[in-house]
Amino acid sequence: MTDTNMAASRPETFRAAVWAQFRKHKGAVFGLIVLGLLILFSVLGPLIWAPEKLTVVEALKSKNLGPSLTHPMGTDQLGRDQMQRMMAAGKVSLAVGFVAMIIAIFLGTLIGVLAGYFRRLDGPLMRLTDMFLALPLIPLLLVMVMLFRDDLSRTMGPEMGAFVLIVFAIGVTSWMHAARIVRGEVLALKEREYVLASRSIGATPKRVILRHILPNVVSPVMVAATLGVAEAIITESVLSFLGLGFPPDFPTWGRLLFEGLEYMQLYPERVIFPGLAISLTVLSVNYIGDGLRDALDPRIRGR
Amino acid sequence: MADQALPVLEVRGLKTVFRTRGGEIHAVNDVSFHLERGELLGVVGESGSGKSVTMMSLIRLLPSPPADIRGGEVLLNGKDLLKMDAESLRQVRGAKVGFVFQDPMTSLNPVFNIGSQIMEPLRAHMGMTKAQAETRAVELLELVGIPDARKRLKAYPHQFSGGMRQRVMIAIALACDPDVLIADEPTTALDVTIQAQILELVKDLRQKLGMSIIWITHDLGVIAGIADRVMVMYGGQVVEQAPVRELFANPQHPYTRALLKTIPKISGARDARLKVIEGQPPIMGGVPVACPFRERCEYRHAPCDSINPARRAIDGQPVGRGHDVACHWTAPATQEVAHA
Amino acid sequence: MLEAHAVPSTAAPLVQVDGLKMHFPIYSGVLRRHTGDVKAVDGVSFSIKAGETLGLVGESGCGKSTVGRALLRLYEPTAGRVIIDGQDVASLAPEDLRKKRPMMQMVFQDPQASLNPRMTLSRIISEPLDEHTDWTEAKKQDWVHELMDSVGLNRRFANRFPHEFSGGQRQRIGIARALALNPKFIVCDEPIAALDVSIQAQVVNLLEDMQEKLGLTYLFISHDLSMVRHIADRVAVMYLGKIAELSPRDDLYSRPLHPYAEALLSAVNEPDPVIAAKRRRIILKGDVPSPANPPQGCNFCTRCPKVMDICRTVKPDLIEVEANRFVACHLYPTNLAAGSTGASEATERNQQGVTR
Amino acid sequence: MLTFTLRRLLLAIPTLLLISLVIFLLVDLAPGSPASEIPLTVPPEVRMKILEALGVNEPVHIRYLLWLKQFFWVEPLNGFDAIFGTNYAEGMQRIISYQSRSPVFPLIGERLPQTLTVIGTAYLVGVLIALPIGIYSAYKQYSLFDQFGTMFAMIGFSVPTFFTGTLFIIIFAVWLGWFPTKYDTTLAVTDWESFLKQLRQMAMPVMVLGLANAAAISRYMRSSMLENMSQDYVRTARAKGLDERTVVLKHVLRNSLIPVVTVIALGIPSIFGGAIITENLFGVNGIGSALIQAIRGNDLPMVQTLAFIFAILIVMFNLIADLLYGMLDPRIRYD
Amino acid sequence: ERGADGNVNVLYWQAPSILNPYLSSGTKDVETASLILEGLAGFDEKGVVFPRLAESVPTVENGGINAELTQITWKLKPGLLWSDGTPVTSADAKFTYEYCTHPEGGCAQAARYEGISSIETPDELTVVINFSAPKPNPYTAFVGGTSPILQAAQFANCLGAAASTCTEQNFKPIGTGPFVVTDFKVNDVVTLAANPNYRDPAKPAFATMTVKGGGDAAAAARAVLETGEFDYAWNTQINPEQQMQMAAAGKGVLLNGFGTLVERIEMNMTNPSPDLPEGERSTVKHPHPFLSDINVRKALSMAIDRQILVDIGYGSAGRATCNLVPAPEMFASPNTDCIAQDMEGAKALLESSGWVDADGDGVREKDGMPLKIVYQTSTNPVRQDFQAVIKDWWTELGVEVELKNIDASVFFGGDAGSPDTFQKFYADVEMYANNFDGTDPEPYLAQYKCDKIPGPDNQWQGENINRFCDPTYDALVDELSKTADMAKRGEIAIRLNEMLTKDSYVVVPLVDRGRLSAASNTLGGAVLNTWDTELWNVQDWFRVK
Ligand SMILES: Nc1ncnc2c1ncn2[C@@H]1O[C@H](COP(=O)(O)OP(=O)(O)OP(=O)(O)O)[C@@H](O)[C@H]1O
Ligand SMILES: Nc1ncnc2c1ncn2[C@@H]1O[C@H](COP(=O)(O)OP(=O)(O)OP(=O)(O)O)[C@@H](O)[C@H]1O
Ligand SMILES: [Mg+2]
Ligand SMILES: [Mg+2]
Repeated sequence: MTDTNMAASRPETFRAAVWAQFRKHKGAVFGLIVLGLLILFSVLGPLIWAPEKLTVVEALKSKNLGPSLTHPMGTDQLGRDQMQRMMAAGKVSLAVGFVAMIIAIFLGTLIGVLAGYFRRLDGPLMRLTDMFLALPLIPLLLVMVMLFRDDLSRTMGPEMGAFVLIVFAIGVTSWMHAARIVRGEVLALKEREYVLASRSIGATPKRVILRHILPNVVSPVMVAATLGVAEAIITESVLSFLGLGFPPDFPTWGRLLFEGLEYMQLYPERVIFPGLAISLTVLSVNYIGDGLRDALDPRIRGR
Repeated sequence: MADQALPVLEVRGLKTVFRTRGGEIHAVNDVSFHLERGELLGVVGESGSGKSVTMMSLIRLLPSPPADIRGGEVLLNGKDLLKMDAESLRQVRGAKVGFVFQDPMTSLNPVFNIGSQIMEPLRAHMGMTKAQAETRAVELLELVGIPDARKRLKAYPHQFSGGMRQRVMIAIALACDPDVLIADEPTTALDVTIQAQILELVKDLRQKLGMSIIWITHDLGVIAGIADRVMVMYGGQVVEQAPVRELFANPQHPYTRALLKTIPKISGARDARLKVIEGQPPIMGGVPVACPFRERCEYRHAPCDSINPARRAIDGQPVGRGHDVACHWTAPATQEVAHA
Repeated sequence: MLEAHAVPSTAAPLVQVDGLKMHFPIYSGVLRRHTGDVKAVDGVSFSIKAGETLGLVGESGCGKSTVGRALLRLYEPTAGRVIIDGQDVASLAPEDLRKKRPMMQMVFQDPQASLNPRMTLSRIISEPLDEHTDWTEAKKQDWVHELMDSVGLNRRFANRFPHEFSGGQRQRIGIARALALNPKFIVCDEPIAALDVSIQAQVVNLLEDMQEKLGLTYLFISHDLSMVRHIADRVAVMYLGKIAELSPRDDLYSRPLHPYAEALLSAVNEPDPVIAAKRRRIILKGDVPSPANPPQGCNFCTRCPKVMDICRTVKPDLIEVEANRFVACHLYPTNLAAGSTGASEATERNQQGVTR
Repeated sequence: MLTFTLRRLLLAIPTLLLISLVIFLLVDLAPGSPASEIPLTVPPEVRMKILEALGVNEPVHIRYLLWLKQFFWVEPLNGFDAIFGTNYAEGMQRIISYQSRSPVFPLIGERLPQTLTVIGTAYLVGVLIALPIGIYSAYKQYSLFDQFGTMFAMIGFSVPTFFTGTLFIIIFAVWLGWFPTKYDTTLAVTDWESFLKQLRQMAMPVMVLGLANAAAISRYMRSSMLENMSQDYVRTARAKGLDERTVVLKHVLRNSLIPVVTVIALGIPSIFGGAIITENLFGVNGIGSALIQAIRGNDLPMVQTLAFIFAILIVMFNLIADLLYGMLDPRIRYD
Repeated sequence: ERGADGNVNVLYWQAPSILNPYLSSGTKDVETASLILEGLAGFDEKGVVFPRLAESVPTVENGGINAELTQITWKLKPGLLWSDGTPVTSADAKFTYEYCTHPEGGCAQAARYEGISSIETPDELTVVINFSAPKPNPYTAFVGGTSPILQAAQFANCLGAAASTCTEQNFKPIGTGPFVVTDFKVNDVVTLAANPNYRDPAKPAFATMTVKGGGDAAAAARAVLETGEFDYAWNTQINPEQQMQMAAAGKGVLLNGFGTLVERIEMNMTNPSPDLPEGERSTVKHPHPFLSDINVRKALSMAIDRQILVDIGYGSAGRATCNLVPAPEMFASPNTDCIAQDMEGAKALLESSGWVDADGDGVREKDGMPLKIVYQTSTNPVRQDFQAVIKDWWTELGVEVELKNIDASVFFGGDAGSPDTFQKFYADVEMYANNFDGTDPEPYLAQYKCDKIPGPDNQWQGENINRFCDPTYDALVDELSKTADMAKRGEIAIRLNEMLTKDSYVVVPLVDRGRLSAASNTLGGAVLNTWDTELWNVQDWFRVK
């Protein structure tokens, strides 16, 4: 059974193939570019854009300015350059969004897979999920902050400590949705013949899960992840609002948006820029997720 | 009703193309055939040869995009279905042409009960009241041999076995007394004993209702049992067409011949080894310029690579009416395929 | 190199199944009490000699796949013994079972569903190697290539994904995977059911070639009776979790004894209009009863055209009614079978000589 | 079905007990005490007295057991008394809010109506907007409408309600003057005029929450529709000669709604839970704002009770969603 | 004429949760309760005591207070009726005293009754209060919104532990004030109607009143100034820009008045280092490594420009101050030497006292101890702006600052288990605002006595937040408590104030914060009062036609 008209064995690697398919997805490319720009803006921006440090008095003279050449996004009520704040905020917000999402997805996938694959664990783990869903979020966060803030800020410094704490707090309180989805998916996957085939070979559950189950739950997980980034960025803003977030001189997009609210009528740009940044992030992550999902699926990739 | 002498259905030069990301797929190429009144036309061919697409093109059931019917005529009682507007076409579907699909497990809507699904076409086409439709639905279920029909109206598809579901599908297709019943591999998914039940049922129904039927399958055994005439498809084209006995007795196309040989027999001598058709089905990436079977053909010769053979009659009757074949090679007159 | 197993000529059977039962529990009630069982397999016994192919036929849902899977202990059997090559697989400890796995493998029904769509061909075929060997990557690749050669897959396909292959090719991948560890015994669970007619022959031929080359033993599950006739040496006909008839192939096809086997064979479509027109089918009425609630007497009594009163109350045993032919039916009185053991052994040996 | 329900209810009891313990401890452990409401002008001795009178200083296990008894015995008994005019519960100590020194349950009861009308309507509106968007987006996949739908949903996800709420207030209340910014919980709908007034005061909170809800549900609806659109039975329906509307709005929709309905059911507890930010912003003063006020004021009994009621609702609606799935999908049977 | 002006809509964005001020001391609760319940006397907008239920205000001059300052005699106006029509008697006052001093009651206003040895009621209209020691300021019990008179008949069964069971009473007290409660939804809305038995038949002008809660200060201001839905909004503390923008809408005005509320930075005199074992952090055992140096504290104060703080945070509702006690005038120090920022002076001061930046990292140090400060406060936009600005100044000064903000419910919660309360003070400096009740600063200043230092032994409940301890200060406080002469009292208080501020810089006052409330243009008669409740003269409110 030879096959003459098929192309020679593919030279491209897996990564190249995924990338090639990803590139075909217009939305995903758009998302990647936008997200890339946002990351550049936050990470490299401060290197390029560093308005000189003014004294308080000088700064206050130029407070609440609208966008101009010297201050492309205007200044805030203390005369701080908004663009500089947006950059600093972006670094934190993006990091929080992604790291918290990764924690949530990791936990959710882990618990979902364990519950779906091992019958015995299903009941207890699902009850645990119910419990987390039912827990009141704010007291939970308060407790976590109380228990860990000091230790963390001592070992990692106040900013890193707050970051770890917040990211962890958000991650730990938002994995439930992913867990449910993954569990449902795993229950179905478990009955697939290729899983049976793997078991007939004598594969251990660990291998079966790693090889056959996990790669096939990628697509629902991707959807959950997309939403997770958005949720994490917004939860962070609520946390800052409650005083549980970062130190006050540590701007995040959520915080800027919230602070800008007071000035919305007078200086709409104060809310437009952070709002736009959050929305763009979410939108681009969503499209990237779509593209990645397609690209990771060999059936679609092959087309 | 149209003239009794005319075929119920006449298809001329049908062409269907799928537009996909990877390019166009010419799934049906210049297919012509007809269906006489009261006749059962069997359609065989390997998977992907375009059987389903052809039949679904007839009543434009294919999703568009990606499907695009590029040309041809489909005359049902003389009226061209391809030129009809959506509303008139809707009135043909289910009323004049009944369709039975391959997989009885998924072709019924799982959330509506059997009764309402049978009654739907009755109410849509015949304007029946609920009560009338119900009476008729019971009749239909009884007709297809489902006992205790009135009670079963309330049942859901999942409460039926595969065979029963397929009967329900047939009942739906028969609901409005269509002129043509198209059955796309209706027994493939079923067990042998259930398959036997369905085949028996169809024979029965033909006697009772005198229906014209197109029966798609890739099981030559089924064809041998019920068809009047057989059309063999390959690579989106009709490669051979003949009355059933003629085809089995005197297959002309190399593909038909190979196909007949691959099948092990239930009786008679047991072959030491099964014949196989080597090679892959063609990729239908463009308008065919050569014989689609050439890669796998044991009789391949020069013209096969450059000319797509046209159908030619081999028994003197016009193409389509008697036995015709689309091949450059002429089979020797002696019967080569032996049967016990 | 793929090695041929020495086929012992005088043989204790390679596979010996005794009273295998596989019941899936049904739980119900507020406290999820165990209230019943789906008796998917309800007391099945047979044996397969080394190098032999046993065909297992029957309607969908009669328990064929369950037998196959329980044999390889993919299910935990409810009762019975499954002795494969001297060890009772049904009661092996997990680690021993793992060690045992290389010698018994399975080919699955749906070549699409049994291949992980996200793994390349070479990863799929080398999966058993990852599990059971500590070979280097290069050695594994060599072996994979060799396997691909022997099942007729071009080596260049190694990095492709399952969806890029035709059904027949996919099934070859499945077979290559099953062969990777040099098994002795392969359960083929309807390996051709999902394939196109023109491809079925390729796969069956391949299976036959492999058997010849490697001395494999097959349990060939199928509902395609003509294919089973082609490949099997002996055939077991199952109905609702039990074996209705177990006979040598030719005997069964020329003269089925059990009424169900008879009906089954009559339902097969002969691809010949002349014969088809003449033949009379036995059309069975009604549907298969639920295995959760089988009829009281003979499982087949609800549909049997030759049903007698006794069938509705007494379950018939599977007994040898003729030399080498086992039937579970009240039509065949038990005494006929008495003392026929010696004769059966003789024919059996004889038969082996004929087929192989 | 009945046994399934009973079984699940039985199972729910230990789960809920565990949840109650965790909630109780969590709330209790959280920093802050009711004293934060007391101004700094009040001297410490007085503070201590006040706290003592609230019973804050009892050991935690005693308070937990007492609270359990109150929740499961005293309060239901009180409810019984209220309905039948008996007085079995007389003299038993009810769960008392630290802030208002009055039983917690009547307070919650007082807040339910506005939460249910406003948040409930918002949920309903959200669903009613989401379904057509989801259906049409799926029907015309990749069309301009679909792209806009995606955009709308993403923005709905990414913009917090504190932002949309304030924006709406500025636009609709300050600039246009159409709607009041504060919800009047004392308004009784008696005639047409008061009904209109009620509509006007509900408009903004309902819009804010409705949009947020619509975003998520429209996504679910779309993907569910897409999945079903390519099913075989849809082709069957077309082959029967049904018109496009019937095919999509009857056959496809009915199937697609099954998972969406359960998602919607799972979201219902959030109606009872209220919406903290929106309620606060518009002065709806329902359960959500009760919760945040109680958290701010460290009113432990109130927080514990609300959180636990919420947990009960979540567990209940999980069950209801499962049952609903079974009722909508004839293939699923519980026995 | 009573009831002629229809309904008045008031917004208390922090909603009232109970209408009995003895069970909750929250401002929102006390103020709304003052619509219904009244005391014998109140404070007017200048802080002067004026009679309410009493016929006149007793003084030493008119003989109402005895010369030893141990007894005060109040006379009720004759013919006073409760809103239910029963007469008001001196027994009600005595009952109220018993109610609040019941040992199990947990009365929130117990401080108002401190020092009272007994109350006598020689006749129906006379209330005689005896003090156990001379009481220079006897206007505590029954004066102002925080200690009104309850109706004995209504609360008879609510003494002690039973207080919490009296929901009906606590929600709908019977009073003598201009309004009576018709409906009370906890933390949401109070609806009231004019008291038919109010002593002035012409008042109140409004027939009904609604007090709505919920939202935040900005939303409240908006509802009065921009949309005009409400007539009066309490405590509309918004940023100066917003003040201007909203006032420009023209539907109402912002009212402001200054009281004793001072936003200040407290310096921790003890070491809050987390390296110390728990139980020793921020205790007197370990003096602060650098804040115990007065030069550091002084330099930190000098580096702050208080006027800028006012401008960014409060606008017209604030003024720069150097005093802990900014009012009443008699008690306020004239000291203003901190108002002008002196960055150079501050730097020089540090240089000269040995705090120099030797290693060039921008942070000054001495003996290897760098000036690194943790600066905490509660979460609130203005405070965060202050933190940011002050951090800038201090950084310029060569001090490294780490900011920390804590949810108010935790910060002010006093939970001994939490590390984040302002009493625990696990930070170097912290910022908050505080004031005193009424017009007399004595108890307020007494908070800084040595024995009031919070620590593990008193469950961190002391009031001497910065752990200041000076025997001369303690002695002076004791003297104040014995001095009756008003001029003398003023002198001592000013002295005490200065000891804490300009002499030692343990307290660094920043802004004298006014009250800011909003009143609609159509509401007449609203006068902001910072000494009593804001609704003190609600009986005089009317609709401007
Ligand atoms: N939606 C589609 N998009 C692209 N190509 C399609 C689509 N549907 C069918 N095709 C192609 O059209 C060709 C004919 O398919 P068709 O379904 O008619 O085959 P068939 O003869 O019915 O096969 P089977 O026996 O498997 O049903 C195939 O090559 C298939 O790949
Ligand atoms: N895991 C399971 N739990 C419960 N019942 C099962 C399970 N697996 C199979 N069954 C039931 O056992 C019976 C036998 O199933 P099995 O799959 O063995 O049939 P089969 O003969 O292989 O059918 P097919 O030809 O369709 O593959 C069926 O009624 C099936 O519903
Ligand atoms: Mg087809
Ligand atoms: Mg099977």
